[in-house]
Amino acid sequence: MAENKICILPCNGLDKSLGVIARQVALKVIEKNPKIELICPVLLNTGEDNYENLIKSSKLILIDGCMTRCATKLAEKRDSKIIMKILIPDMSKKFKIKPCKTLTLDEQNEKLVDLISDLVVEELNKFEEKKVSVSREIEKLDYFDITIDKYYFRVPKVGYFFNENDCWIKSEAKKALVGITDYLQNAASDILFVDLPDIGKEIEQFDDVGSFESSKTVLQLISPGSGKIIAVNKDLRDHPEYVNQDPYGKGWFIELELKNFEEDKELLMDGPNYFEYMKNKIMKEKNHLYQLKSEKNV
Amino acid sequence: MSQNYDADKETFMSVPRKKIPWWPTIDYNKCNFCMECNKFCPHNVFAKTNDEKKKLIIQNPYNCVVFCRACAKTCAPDALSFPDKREITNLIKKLRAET
Amino acid sequence: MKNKVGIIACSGENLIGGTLSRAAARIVVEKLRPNETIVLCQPLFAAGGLERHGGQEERNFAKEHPTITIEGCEEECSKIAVERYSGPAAATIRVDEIIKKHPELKPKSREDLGEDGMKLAQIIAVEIAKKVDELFKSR
Amino acid sequence: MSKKKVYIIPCSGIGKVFGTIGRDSAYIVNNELANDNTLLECLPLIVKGKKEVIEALKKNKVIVIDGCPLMCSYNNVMEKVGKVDAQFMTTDIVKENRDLKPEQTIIPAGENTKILSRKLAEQVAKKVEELLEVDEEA
Repeated sequence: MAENKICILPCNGLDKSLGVIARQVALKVIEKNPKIELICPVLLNTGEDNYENLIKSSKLILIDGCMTRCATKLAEKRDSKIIMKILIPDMSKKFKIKPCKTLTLDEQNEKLVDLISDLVVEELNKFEEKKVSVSREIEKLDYFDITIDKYYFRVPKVGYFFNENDCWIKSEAKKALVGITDYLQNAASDILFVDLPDIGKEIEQFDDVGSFESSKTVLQLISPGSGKIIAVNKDLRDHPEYVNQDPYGKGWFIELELKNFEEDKELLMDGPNYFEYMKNKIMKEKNHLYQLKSEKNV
Repeated sequence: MSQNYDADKETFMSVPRKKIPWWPTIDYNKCNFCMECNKFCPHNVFAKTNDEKKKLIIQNPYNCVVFCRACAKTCAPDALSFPDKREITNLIKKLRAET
Repeated sequence: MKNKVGIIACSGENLIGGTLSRAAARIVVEKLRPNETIVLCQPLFAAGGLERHGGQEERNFAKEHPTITIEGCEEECSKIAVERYSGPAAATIRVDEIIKKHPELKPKSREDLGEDGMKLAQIIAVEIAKKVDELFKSR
Repeated sequence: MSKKKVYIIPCSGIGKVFGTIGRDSAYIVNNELANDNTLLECLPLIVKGKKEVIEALKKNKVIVIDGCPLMCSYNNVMEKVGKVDAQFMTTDIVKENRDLKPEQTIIPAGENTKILSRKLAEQVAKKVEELLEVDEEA
C-alpha cells in the first residue's frame, strides 16, 4: 500500500470558470509536487487502459468544479481509493474569492488557484505523516443495512469487530481505531459534546474510554480492545456531529496501541454477527416501545 | 422494562444474563435520593420506594447493561459502585468456555 | 411488521395554520396514533441527496408508505413536496378550512396558540387520526 | 427607496426540540427585538418555489436558523435564492449553555427551551442590526 502512487483527477469543465479553476489547480499541484501524477478526465472517460489501471492502483485527489461533481463520478464508478476531495465553490467561499465571469482567469482567480493548490499540497503532507488513520477514514466501506420506519442502520461487513455495548474496533497491525456503531449514534440522537480520554492512558478491554452527550442522554464508549491510547479524535470537539454522520469513519473516538487483540477478539463479534445482534435489539426495543405506547393510550 | 420482558432468556456474550452479577450497588451512607440515576437509566434498573431509609432501590438488576456505568456519572455524591470489571470479564470467559 | 403512515405538516413559520399543522401533527404522533404514524419533515425532502441522514430517508419512506399532508393554507406546500419527490399523498388535510368551520375558536398567535388554538389543534389531530384509520382499513 | 429588511427563515424541523428553538427565537426577534426590521417567511413555501417570496428574499437580507447539521434552511435557501447573509445553528446555543438542557417536549416547549430560544434570539437580533448597518454604509 505504501508504494501506491498519488494521482490527481480534475473535472476539466471548460464551460465555466469553476471548471477552469479546477483544471488550473490540478496543474499547479503537480508543479508544486512532481511526485503526483495527473489523470486526464477526458481520456479516462474514453476507457484508455493506462489510466484505468493507474486509477485502480493509486490514491486519488479529486478536484470538482461544480456540484455536478464529474470527477467524483468518474472516480466512484471505478471503485478507486479517494484520499481527498476538493470542491471549488467551497474553496471560493473559504478564501472569499468569487469565481470570475470570464473563462480566462483574472488575477484574483489566479490567486485562488494558488491558494487552493497550496492547501492540497499541505493536506497531502499531513496525510503522508499520519497515513494510517487518514486512509482508514476515507476507505470505502461495504455495509449491511436495514431500514426501520424512516431510520437507517448500517454495519460494515468486514474489518470491524464489535462488543455488545455497540462499540467497534478496527485494527491494522498493532494499532486500532475505536468508535461507536450506527445503532448507538441513532439511539443518542444529535450528539453535542464528546468527552475524550487522555492520551497515554493504559486501558483494559471493556473500560469506558469516553462519553458523549446529546440533549437526550449521556452515553459511554466501552472499548472492545485493550492497550494504550495513542491518539484521540480532536476533531470531535468542534464537530461532534461527525459521530452521527459517519460513525465508522470520521466519527472515530480513540486510537489504541493494541496489547492483546487476539485475546480481546474472543469476546467480540464480527460484522455479520453484530448485524444480527443489532437487528434483534432494535426489534425488541420497537416491540417494547409499541407496548408502552399502547398501554399509555388505552 | 415492561411486564413481558423475560430476563431468563436474556444473554450477554452468549452467557445467560442471570449468571453475570453486574449492576450498581447503592451506598446508602452517601446517597441523597436525588433520583438522577433513576431518571437517567433507560432500562429501569432502579425504583423508588416508600421506605424512608431506602427511597431508592435496585429493582431490576438484570436489566443493567453489562459494563455500562453511565448512571454513576450522574451521581453527584458518588454513591454508586460497580463490580470489578476484570473479574466479570474473566467470569464471562470461563462461562463461555464451559458451554 | 406493522406498516406506518407518514405525517407531513407544512409547519409554515409565517402563518397560524403552520403552527396549528405542527401542533396537530405532534398530537397525532405522540398521543393519538403513536404506533401507526411517523412524522416527516417537509424541507428535509428537498434537502435529499446529502450523504447520510439527508432527505433521502424521508423520500424513501414516503415512497414506500402512505402519507398524509397537513396544509396550513392554499399553497399546499407539503403535498407538492411529497408529489415531487415520492409520489402522490394518500390524503391531504387543510387546516385553514377546519379553522373556518370553528369560528368560535380563536387561536392567539403564531407563536402561542393559546387555549382555543390548542383545542383547534386537537380537532385537527382527530381529523388526521381518522384518515390514518381509514388508510389502515383500506389496505 | 425603501430600506432593506432582514428575512428570518428558521428550519421547520418538527421531530426534535432544536427545530422548536429556531422557530421560537425567530418569533421573538420578529415580535419583540427587531420588530421593524425583520420579516418572517415560510421555509416550505421557499422549498416549493413560490416566485414572489424568492424575489423578495433576493432583494433583502436573509438570516437562516438551522436546527441540525443537515441545514435544511441554509441548503434550501441557497438553492432557491442563491444567497444567505447569515446562518445560526440552534445546536450552538445548546452547546454554549451546557447547564441548560432543553426539555425533549416539543409542544409546549419546556422552560429551558424557552430560555435558550431567547438567548439565540438576542444573537440573531444583533446580527440583524449588523447586516443593516453594513448595508447603509454600502
